Amino acid sequence: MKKLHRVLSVATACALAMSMLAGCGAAKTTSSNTFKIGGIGPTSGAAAIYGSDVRDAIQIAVDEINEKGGINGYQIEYKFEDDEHNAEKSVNAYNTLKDWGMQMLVGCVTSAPCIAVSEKTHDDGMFQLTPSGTAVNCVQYDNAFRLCFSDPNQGKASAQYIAGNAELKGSTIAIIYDSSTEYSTGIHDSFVAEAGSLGLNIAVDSSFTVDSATDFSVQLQSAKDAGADLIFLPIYYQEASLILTQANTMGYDPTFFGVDGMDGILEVENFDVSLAEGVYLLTPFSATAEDELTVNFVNKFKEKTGHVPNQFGADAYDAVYAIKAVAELKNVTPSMAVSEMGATMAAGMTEVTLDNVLTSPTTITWTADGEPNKDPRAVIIQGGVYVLAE
Amino acid sequence: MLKKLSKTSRRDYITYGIVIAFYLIVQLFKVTGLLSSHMEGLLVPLTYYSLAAVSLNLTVGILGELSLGHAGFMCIGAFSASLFSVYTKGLLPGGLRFFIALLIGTILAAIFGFLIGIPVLRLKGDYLAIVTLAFGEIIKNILAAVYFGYDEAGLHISFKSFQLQGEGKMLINGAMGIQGTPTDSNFTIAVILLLLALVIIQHLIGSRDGRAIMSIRDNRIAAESVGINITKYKMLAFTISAAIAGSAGVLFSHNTSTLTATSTYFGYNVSIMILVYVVLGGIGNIRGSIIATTILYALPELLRGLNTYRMLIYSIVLIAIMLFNWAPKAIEWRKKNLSSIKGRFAK
Amino acid sequence: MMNFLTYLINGISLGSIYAIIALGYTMVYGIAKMLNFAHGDVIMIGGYLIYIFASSLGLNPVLSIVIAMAGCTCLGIVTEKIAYKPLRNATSNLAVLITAIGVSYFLQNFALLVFGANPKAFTSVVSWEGISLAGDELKIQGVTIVTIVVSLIILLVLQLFINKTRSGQAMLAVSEDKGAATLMGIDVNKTISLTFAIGSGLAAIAGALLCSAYPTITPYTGAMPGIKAFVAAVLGGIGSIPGAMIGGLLLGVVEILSKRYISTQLADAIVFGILIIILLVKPTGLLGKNIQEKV
Amino acid sequence: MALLQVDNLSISFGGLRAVDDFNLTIEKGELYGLIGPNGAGKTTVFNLLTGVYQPNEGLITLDGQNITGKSTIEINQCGIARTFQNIRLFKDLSVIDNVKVGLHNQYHYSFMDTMLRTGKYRRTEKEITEKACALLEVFGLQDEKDFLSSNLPYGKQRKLEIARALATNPKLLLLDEPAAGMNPNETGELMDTIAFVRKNFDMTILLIEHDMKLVSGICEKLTVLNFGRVLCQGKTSDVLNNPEVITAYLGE
Repeated sequence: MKKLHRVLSVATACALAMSMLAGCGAAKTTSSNTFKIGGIGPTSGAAAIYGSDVRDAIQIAVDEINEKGGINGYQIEYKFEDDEHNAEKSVNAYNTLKDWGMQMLVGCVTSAPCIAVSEKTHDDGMFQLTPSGTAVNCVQYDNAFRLCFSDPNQGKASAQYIAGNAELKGSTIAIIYDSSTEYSTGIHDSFVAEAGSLGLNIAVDSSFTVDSATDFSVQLQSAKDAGADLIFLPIYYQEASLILTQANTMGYDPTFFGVDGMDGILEVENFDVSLAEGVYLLTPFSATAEDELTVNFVNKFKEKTGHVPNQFGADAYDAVYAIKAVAELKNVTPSMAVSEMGATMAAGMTEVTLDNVLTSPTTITWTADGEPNKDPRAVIIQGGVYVLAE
Repeated sequence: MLKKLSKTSRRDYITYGIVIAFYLIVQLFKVTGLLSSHMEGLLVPLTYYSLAAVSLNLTVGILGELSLGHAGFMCIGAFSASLFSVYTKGLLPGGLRFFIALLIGTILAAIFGFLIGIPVLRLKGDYLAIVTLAFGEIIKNILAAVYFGYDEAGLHISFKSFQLQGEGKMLINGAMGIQGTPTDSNFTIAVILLLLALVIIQHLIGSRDGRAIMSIRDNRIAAESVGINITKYKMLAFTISAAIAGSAGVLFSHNTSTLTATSTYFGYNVSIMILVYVVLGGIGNIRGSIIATTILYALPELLRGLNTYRMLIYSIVLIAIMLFNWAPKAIEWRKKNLSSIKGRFAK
Repeated sequence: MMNFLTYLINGISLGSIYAIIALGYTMVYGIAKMLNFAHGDVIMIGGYLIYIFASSLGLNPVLSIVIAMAGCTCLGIVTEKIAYKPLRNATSNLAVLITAIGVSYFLQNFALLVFGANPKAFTSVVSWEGISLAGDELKIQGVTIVTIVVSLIILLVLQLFINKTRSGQAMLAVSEDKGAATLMGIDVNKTISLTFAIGSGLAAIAGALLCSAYPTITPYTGAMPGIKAFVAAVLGGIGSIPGAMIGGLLLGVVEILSKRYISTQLADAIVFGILIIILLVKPTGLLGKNIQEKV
Repeated sequence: MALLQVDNLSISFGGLRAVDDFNLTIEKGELYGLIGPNGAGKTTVFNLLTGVYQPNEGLITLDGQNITGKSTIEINQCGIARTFQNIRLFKDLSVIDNVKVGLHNQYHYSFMDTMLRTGKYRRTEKEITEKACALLEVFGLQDEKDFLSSNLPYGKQRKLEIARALATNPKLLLLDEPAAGMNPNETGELMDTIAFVRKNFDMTILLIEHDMKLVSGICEKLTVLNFGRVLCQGKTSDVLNNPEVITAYLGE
């Protein structure tokens, strides 16, 4: 009996192993009539919100382009894979997409997976455009570009903005950052360095980790004790919304200054937006902007998902259009080999000027090292909407 | 020929056989181009989690103590080996570099296993489990907070970020961990390591040391009464287990270029995930650990098509398998029905 | 000094939440001898239930908590019946640990599907602003006071329940010796169900307090507090109700103070370090019974 | 010189003197019985002799060597092996492996020999297996050697425990109620086995037993324990006819 059971289990295991090896191997078909664009990001796990927004925004852009005749007359096929914000799973997702026949990658959404996957796209010569991988190393190879600001850029720009703003420059500054993410640490480090050379007064520099991202009483209390009247928050809006709420309950009312991760705070379900009154943020995207492009995108996004997009979605939307622009500029066709397409696209990225975009007031161009040139905008939240700050 | 071997050696050889057969089948698929990139990418993770599961099974199944901190040993192996590889990148040839990195990671994990074992193994049952969990979390927490680099002034280590002076390199950059580990792991090396670990564990089980370890598991008081040195053998098993987990960590860190000490990779939930593999494969059944790891690691990947439902389905499958395998009533049912099938075959 | 007091009170408040969660762990462990890894996720479900009723439907907060308690109680009983009870006499007690992990995965991913990954801001169930002492130097928030008071009440009620009622005595008997309890005519299954019911009901209260003190809720809200509370229960001596209380308070205070005075990044390492030291000195926790094996 | 000399042994648990001023002398080759009503402290004496408990007072000398205060492991290596009242086998190990664990300290090879399965490993393992088989044969367990020990019937489990204890090559064997739970047939068989072991292994045996038939049948000397104190000591026939002993056993 025991033996039989064992034989059975081994047999099942073998069958499973065989089927998984064989089953997926056959799927490798490349059609030369359509572009195959893949996306990777977390759609489950704690970071799922970023990935889901990117997934849906790409879909919107792809649908729009297909409706208007595609890229160079070719339709786009699009597939998105979950990576749970885990570098290892991200590589698995990349391989899955490769089996599907992916030719260009919009991803990954988060930095650590993005770096891991960039090693693979580099090996394959595949064109990679990350909408939101902010860490420096995300675009260390020639084939990889990003649409968002890099972390050091944001930190530096924030410090410069504060130093140049008449109301803010004399402030006593406290920083609360997430030491367990590269995003936050990267901005924090460059902010501190730049602030030092600009002579800003940083009184308290405190951090939290992803495992302790709910209780900010200690950080806020020490900021308050140090008399800080400006709190720099290089973090995402989820934690920021908590910090604003907790500061309010303890009766502490400094000026808050955020970066692009702060965008989305007004849409946190059930969040009391009056708490965000007077918050500064440097962001490339504002969902409340009234230009036609933004309104169109936000409406479509809302219709699809039921909520307002944040900058991740906007970045992803622009990324698809950047691919379209470059592919048209360089006459890229789906029949090209992946690495050939990658090299052509990479060359085109440094030549293209993308205008009419969601995430920059003017245009976006790229340097050869993969960084975008665009201007951050500073906005203040007033009456529940973003108002351009001076 | 197998008939001549004793029952235990036969069992051992079947286990090696399964691993080697799997390896050969994979190679065959690879050569004929049938192996998808997705599956190829899963091979190394599969192997290092198998390694981790086998190592945990040594602690849980053979020594009989519940450890929830094995990811911590993986973390130590991963970080120490990566540190070495990044430091010597360009100085040493790839093969030699990886070999030394592997030794460093394994030995350092063994040392930590030994040091942690001294206090931990005095505790019993669930208390031991929670303390191993605590050690695992501490290791992860400290490695996520530490900055380590060198420059012209020498080596620097700190819990605060700092600027390097002149020529130098940041090796561990706080939460950002270690960047740019050469991807030296590959399936062949991973399988060789797995076979090596199997040889070590199965040879151990078939020896007087192994019997002593299992006697402690079955009845500590009786083991003492026949003169078994409890502390020595507990430490031996725990240290070997930590070393193997460390080597799994080395494979891990040399499979992807970024290494961060976050919960995703080294938290208690990873230790628990490995424990799930061990329990589903059968406590004390080394071969079962490998098979269960293969199936369970691949399952969420195979369910990719189902997208949002896949983790939900995974959890339901997990509960169902546990109930089917372990519930006394299910076992009874299985006995009844499977034996009738067997009876039919016999006729 | 006032600063220190503020941190101390915050620590006690956090510790009280850990304590309430730890009570659930400890009771279930004492009686079913299982580590219920899904307990933290029951808290999360409780939080979402309150969110739906109080924040979305605008029901009275107290009524919402009562509904959430009922919901969590049902959830606790149902999971026990489906996932844990069949494994009660399994040959290894690891089996039920793994199904508990399965249940934890299930609840998290279920919440992810239903509520989405986006965090929701939680409206505190305590609208009282709190009190100011020492001429505004020392402010204590309402939710802090309520948390501490509620946890004390729960502790007292539980102690009374266990020592003064038949069901409570039955629980004690089952936790001492399941076999003997059966012989004495105690319905073990019913007692275990009752324990799960109480533990899960407490989880709903913990969810309300946790989400009010740190006003956000995601599918993963329960995971970390769950594990910390588990540590607290072990620290106090698992199976001991006053032990869970002391363990929770100690953990909360140590966490907040080490965050303030040592390092925010290493606070968790310090908390776990203290657990290790205490267990090395007292291998069964602060109030745990030291059971010597009979030879 | 006596093989085992126990002087003034005492231990208390929380104020209760479980064993009080216990004295015992066993000569080499004797088969000695320790009897007494339930709760008299017999097993506690065994636990003191084997180092499970440390005595508050007293001196234990084995073969001229002071073993007071030594650990269980050391005492086993000095030459005392025991069985348990509630059988303690290695339940997930095979019958033969249970005996092999008993042989642990008789045969040695290094960790490297284990890992490389050297010639020394193979030779030594062969010797171990042969020795274990020989021991199993004495107890008639050779046919069940590959069974899981927990699958053995009760009587054979008792025998296996004795075989395992003997495997450690002791000078003195302590048997804690070896006949407990056995039917008269099995008890008879056990008596033969004990006699056989004593003769062929030249063994000194101290046993705790309730079965008076067994005690009077094989023991040469007896010590009667009551409330932790020695009630009576001497030749079996003398002790069993002692009125105090009869009172203690039968009550007033």
